[in-house]
Amino acid sequence: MAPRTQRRSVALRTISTPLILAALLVAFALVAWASGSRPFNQTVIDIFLQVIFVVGLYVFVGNSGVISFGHIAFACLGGYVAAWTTIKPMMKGISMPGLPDWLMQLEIPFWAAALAGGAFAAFWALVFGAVLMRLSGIAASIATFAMLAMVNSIYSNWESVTAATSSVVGIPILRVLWPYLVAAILAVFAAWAYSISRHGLALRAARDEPTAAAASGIDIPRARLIAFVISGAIMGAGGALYAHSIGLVTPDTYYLGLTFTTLSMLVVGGMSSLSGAVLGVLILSSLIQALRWLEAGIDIGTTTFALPGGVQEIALGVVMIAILMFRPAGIMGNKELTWPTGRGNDKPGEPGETN
Amino acid sequence: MGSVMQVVFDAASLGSLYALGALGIALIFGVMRLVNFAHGDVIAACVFVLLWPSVDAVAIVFAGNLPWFLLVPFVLAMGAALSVASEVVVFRRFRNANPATMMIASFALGFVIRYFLLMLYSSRPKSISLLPTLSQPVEIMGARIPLLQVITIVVTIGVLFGLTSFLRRTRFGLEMRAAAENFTMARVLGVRANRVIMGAFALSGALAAAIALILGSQTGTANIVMGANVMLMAFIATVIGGMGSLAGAVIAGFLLGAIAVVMQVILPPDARAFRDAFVYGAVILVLIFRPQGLLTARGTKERV
Amino acid sequence: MKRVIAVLAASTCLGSAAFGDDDRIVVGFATAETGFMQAYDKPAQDAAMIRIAEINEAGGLLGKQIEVVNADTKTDRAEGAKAGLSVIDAGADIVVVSCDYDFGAPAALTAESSGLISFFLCAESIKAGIQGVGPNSFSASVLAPVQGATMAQWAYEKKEARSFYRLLDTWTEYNKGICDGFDYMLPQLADATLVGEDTFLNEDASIAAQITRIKGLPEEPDAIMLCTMMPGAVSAIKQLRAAGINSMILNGSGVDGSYWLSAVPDLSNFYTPVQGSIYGDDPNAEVTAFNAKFKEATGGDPSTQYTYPGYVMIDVWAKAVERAGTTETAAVVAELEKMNAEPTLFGPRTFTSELHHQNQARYLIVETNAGKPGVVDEWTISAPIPVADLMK
Amino acid sequence: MSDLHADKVSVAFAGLRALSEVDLTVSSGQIVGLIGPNGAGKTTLVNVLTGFQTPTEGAVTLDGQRLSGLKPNLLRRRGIARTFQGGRLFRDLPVIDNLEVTGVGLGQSRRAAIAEAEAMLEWVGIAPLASRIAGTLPYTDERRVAIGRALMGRPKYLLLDEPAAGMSGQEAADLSALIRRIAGEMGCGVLLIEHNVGLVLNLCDHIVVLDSGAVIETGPPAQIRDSETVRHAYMGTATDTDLPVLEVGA
Repeated sequence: MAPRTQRRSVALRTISTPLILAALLVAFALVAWASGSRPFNQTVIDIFLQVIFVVGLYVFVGNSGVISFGHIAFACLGGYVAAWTTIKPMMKGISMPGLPDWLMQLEIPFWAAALAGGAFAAFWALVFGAVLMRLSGIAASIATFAMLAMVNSIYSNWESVTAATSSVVGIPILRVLWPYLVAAILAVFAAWAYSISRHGLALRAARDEPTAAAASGIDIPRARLIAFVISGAIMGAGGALYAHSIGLVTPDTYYLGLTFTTLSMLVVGGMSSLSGAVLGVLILSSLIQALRWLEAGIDIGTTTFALPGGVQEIALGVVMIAILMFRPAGIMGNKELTWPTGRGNDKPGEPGETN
Repeated sequence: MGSVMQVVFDAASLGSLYALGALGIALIFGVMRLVNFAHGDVIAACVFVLLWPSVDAVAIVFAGNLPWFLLVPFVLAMGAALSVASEVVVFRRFRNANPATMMIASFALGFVIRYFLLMLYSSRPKSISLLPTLSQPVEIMGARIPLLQVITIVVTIGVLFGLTSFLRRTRFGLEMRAAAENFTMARVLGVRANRVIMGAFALSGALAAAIALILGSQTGTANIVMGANVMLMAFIATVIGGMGSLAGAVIAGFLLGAIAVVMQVILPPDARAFRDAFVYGAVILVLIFRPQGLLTARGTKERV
Repeated sequence: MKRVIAVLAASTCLGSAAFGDDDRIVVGFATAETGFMQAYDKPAQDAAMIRIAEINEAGGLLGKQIEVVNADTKTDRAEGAKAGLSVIDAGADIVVVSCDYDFGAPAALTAESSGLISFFLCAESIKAGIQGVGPNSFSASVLAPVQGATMAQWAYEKKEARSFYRLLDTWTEYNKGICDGFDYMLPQLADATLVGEDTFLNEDASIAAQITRIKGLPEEPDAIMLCTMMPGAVSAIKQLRAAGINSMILNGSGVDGSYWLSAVPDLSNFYTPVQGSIYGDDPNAEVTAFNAKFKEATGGDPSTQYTYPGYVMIDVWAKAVERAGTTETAAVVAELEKMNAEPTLFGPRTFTSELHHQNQARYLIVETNAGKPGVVDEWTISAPIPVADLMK
Repeated sequence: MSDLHADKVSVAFAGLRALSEVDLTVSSGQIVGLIGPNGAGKTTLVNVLTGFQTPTEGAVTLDGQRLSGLKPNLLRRRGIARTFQGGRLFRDLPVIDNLEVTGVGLGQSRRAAIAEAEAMLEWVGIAPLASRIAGTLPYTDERRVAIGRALMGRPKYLLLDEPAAGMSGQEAADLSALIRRIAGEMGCGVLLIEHNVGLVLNLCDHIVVLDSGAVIETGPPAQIRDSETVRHAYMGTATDTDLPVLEVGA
């Protein structure tokens, strides 16, 4: 019995997963840096933003098992916080005259806007979550979608504060790769830390066996709410950074398109695995990029080979279906990436360990 | 009196559209536990079969020129065929997958259909003149309403009655109802799973085609994203109706249509733009108070 | 941190390499080659290519041939930013961006931050210019409010319309712009009244409730100001007529074209402002000649008036470059801002240091009668819409 | 003396009465048996006592305090634990984590929960299984894990839903010993639902017999053993009852 009491702490046993994932992200960043191409750099920035979104989504969806169609609403909230807090006061006065005075005068750096975006989104996640987390299954999914649609409808029409459907420009553009890399790595570590926390463990137990979890003293709505707020914060920060990556926000950017992209990446990667969330982004994004290059045309010898327009999307859809056919639980299933020699094959469903 | 009747007709015709959509979603959900996101794209595809593939701004009419008694069955058959094909090619391989996986697979399939249409027809919305005689106003009980609205309502009621008696009276319908309630049990009892599922897909596809015909003649437009909105509303109706309950889906569809129309009527001008926020707020309220849906399908509540 | 600086330095070097290249003049198109914006971008871009070909045939610009580089925005904002960077890295001297403000802005912002001129192919929001993207950004089209104001004043003066109904599709900024112009003009028309207003959404499957409200009026309004765009416009028009409402319908330029008229057979009493006529009846014969040239180059007639701004854009930019004697941004912008009623094939164009857009323009009025569109009149609003009113 | 009490509890499902005016009391350190034929309403009563089912009429009280209406997780925090017929272990998690989940569910940190879980596995006698994935365990071990999980945080009451189903005589005897220790060493009040009537008669201080949702007999084992009512209503024939009694008694 002696070895039992000397188990390494959960954090030590599972730390390899976020480290490997961070290393992967760093590798992507170095490739982009080495290439020196600005469009490619921007592509990798996009990938990092997707990583933030999908990891944020994973925190809730992966641990609770409840599919959320609503998380992009938090990205929207965060994106507009970036607009409210970083655009020059004069420009804000023109595009969003209804802002309160203190906000109108505010001009903060991008990282502070990301934090504020995360906090604002977390606050609304708490408000919405307090109502929605009592629901389960598909009713919960639809309720989260209704939340997204509500946020979208409000932001698309609240002329004086969000400039309605019009693009709000003037957000300082940040075209350097590293802040996005840092943010993506932070998101990965935040998700990992949540997963191994007691709240994460309780929520995963409730996901697999809700009845027994309730009989174990777990307050399921509360456990879900905690995950909802944390993932809302990550999405909010990601939404703010997204605004800085292209320099503008519109409600439309944060709606169905992004919702389905992020959900697809999560499910294809493996819904209940942090590694799956990150790999889903990296693999699908790389695939999309490769198809785009093909579509733009590449020279093979003297002939140019190019795919006709639309083929890229069709191919993407077909590949997604094929992956799900052969791996219905996603590329990673519920496994995590770990050191190949690592012990600890005793805890699946928890980052850092394999079955 | 006339204006009240008018609102009732407006609500009923929009509700009909959502109810038909919800029925198409609920049928497949019943037998497969699949939320079919490709449904909206099947609707769009059904409109485009009327046109000859071309990327020009002007639509080249193809089947759209047929007389109505050929055109309607043709479109219904195309919808059913496309839907069944999606079952055979894709969904059959997902019978044992979890709902999230199926949902994303259906979304990916919808994506493929949409971009296939884009390749053939371009993304530019095209105008079509579908059943133009329906665009005439008629007078009913003091309300002057477009003939199409009346036909939409009548068709929906007809479809509901037809489907009900089909499910009640025929052996096939019985099998389908049994499967919707408890698929594993139904299989044990000898229900032919493939046949039932294909039947559900065929019916669902035909319903999508019916929506396509209504939408097409109402809006005069063929647009590759035209099914998305109805699909979303139908999906919501299916859930608040009680997943798996066909009657619930229909009732909820009508309810959603009514909420949307009534909001448009009663909200002050400044708030009207926020109509959808109110509609979705109402959806959340319904879910909070009836998380199992308006009509709970038997066997969906988990037992301890 | 050092690495961050290194990257910054590296990207700046790249940028200046592009600026320093003086042997050629490059027009960069960061426009949609796929996705739904393609339908709007391609015709305007084709028209721009025609003007570029004309200039090159006539000996080029500043004695150099104009080269073209393309990057696809895929009708996606994030891709738009990338496309902007791509054409800038390929040495573009001017970045031409998508027709729509929302979809063109990301690429225009990259141009702005690289100190380059950006030109929207046909955006009609004031933000597609100084007030939004920045001091080096222009649009080749006319502001949407001018369209709404033009139609209101013309209908009042020429058609004796007195009672107006305002039906707004809140989907886009463009739609709201049309109604803003209408709102600006209406109070200036003595004894004209707004008898009601309503909103809808472009994607609404049915606008029956909105129609019921119109029918609830004691009298059918003389004119309905319909602020919407494709594809919802067809649906709204069809449903209005199907409900038996026969008021004249006033629109923005977004509904120009005959390609959709089959959906509303025998449409009448329907009016649209256009910069030039695609129907072969433009009062300016050169427009008809351009239409022929367009057909020769692309194999089809222009399908809407949004083809024309692309031609105007290259035209005015090339003139400014010629006058400045350089493609250097500040000099070209200065020359553009000197243009006052500069004649172009599609009406005079004015740019000032306050506004890189047209707040007054000559419009042809196209009436559709029994399903046949044709030019019936031309109208220029009596005074430019003040910038302050445009910024509301 | 503290007790868990069902006070005239009735439950109706869509007009059907699953329980009618059932009275039942479990006190600290006491082992109460709940027996009755299939469909008698035993599990429904456990569900009522643990918050999974709200009684249509009547109430559940703990030391005189009314509990009905509270959610299961709150009742668990008040010290009322249960096991399930189907086991309902967290199948993908290792055994130790199954226990740990209850620890964190009760508000412990993971570190504290792991420490208690390890001690608890030792106490229940299944420490070597700690790293096994719960879903791969044999039947008997599953029951012990479930009991261990329910004992985390030292509940005041433990409701066991058919813990001995499918066990051999020896296994059932080991289980009996464990249940005695739970009542004796932990001072936990135990409510035992069991089909193995012999085990119940042998182990319990007090027995309640349910039939068709109503209490038909209650009293010490000797009284139940001799009750004609029970014999008649519950077993149908006398011979069936004797078998298990003899088996365990031997």
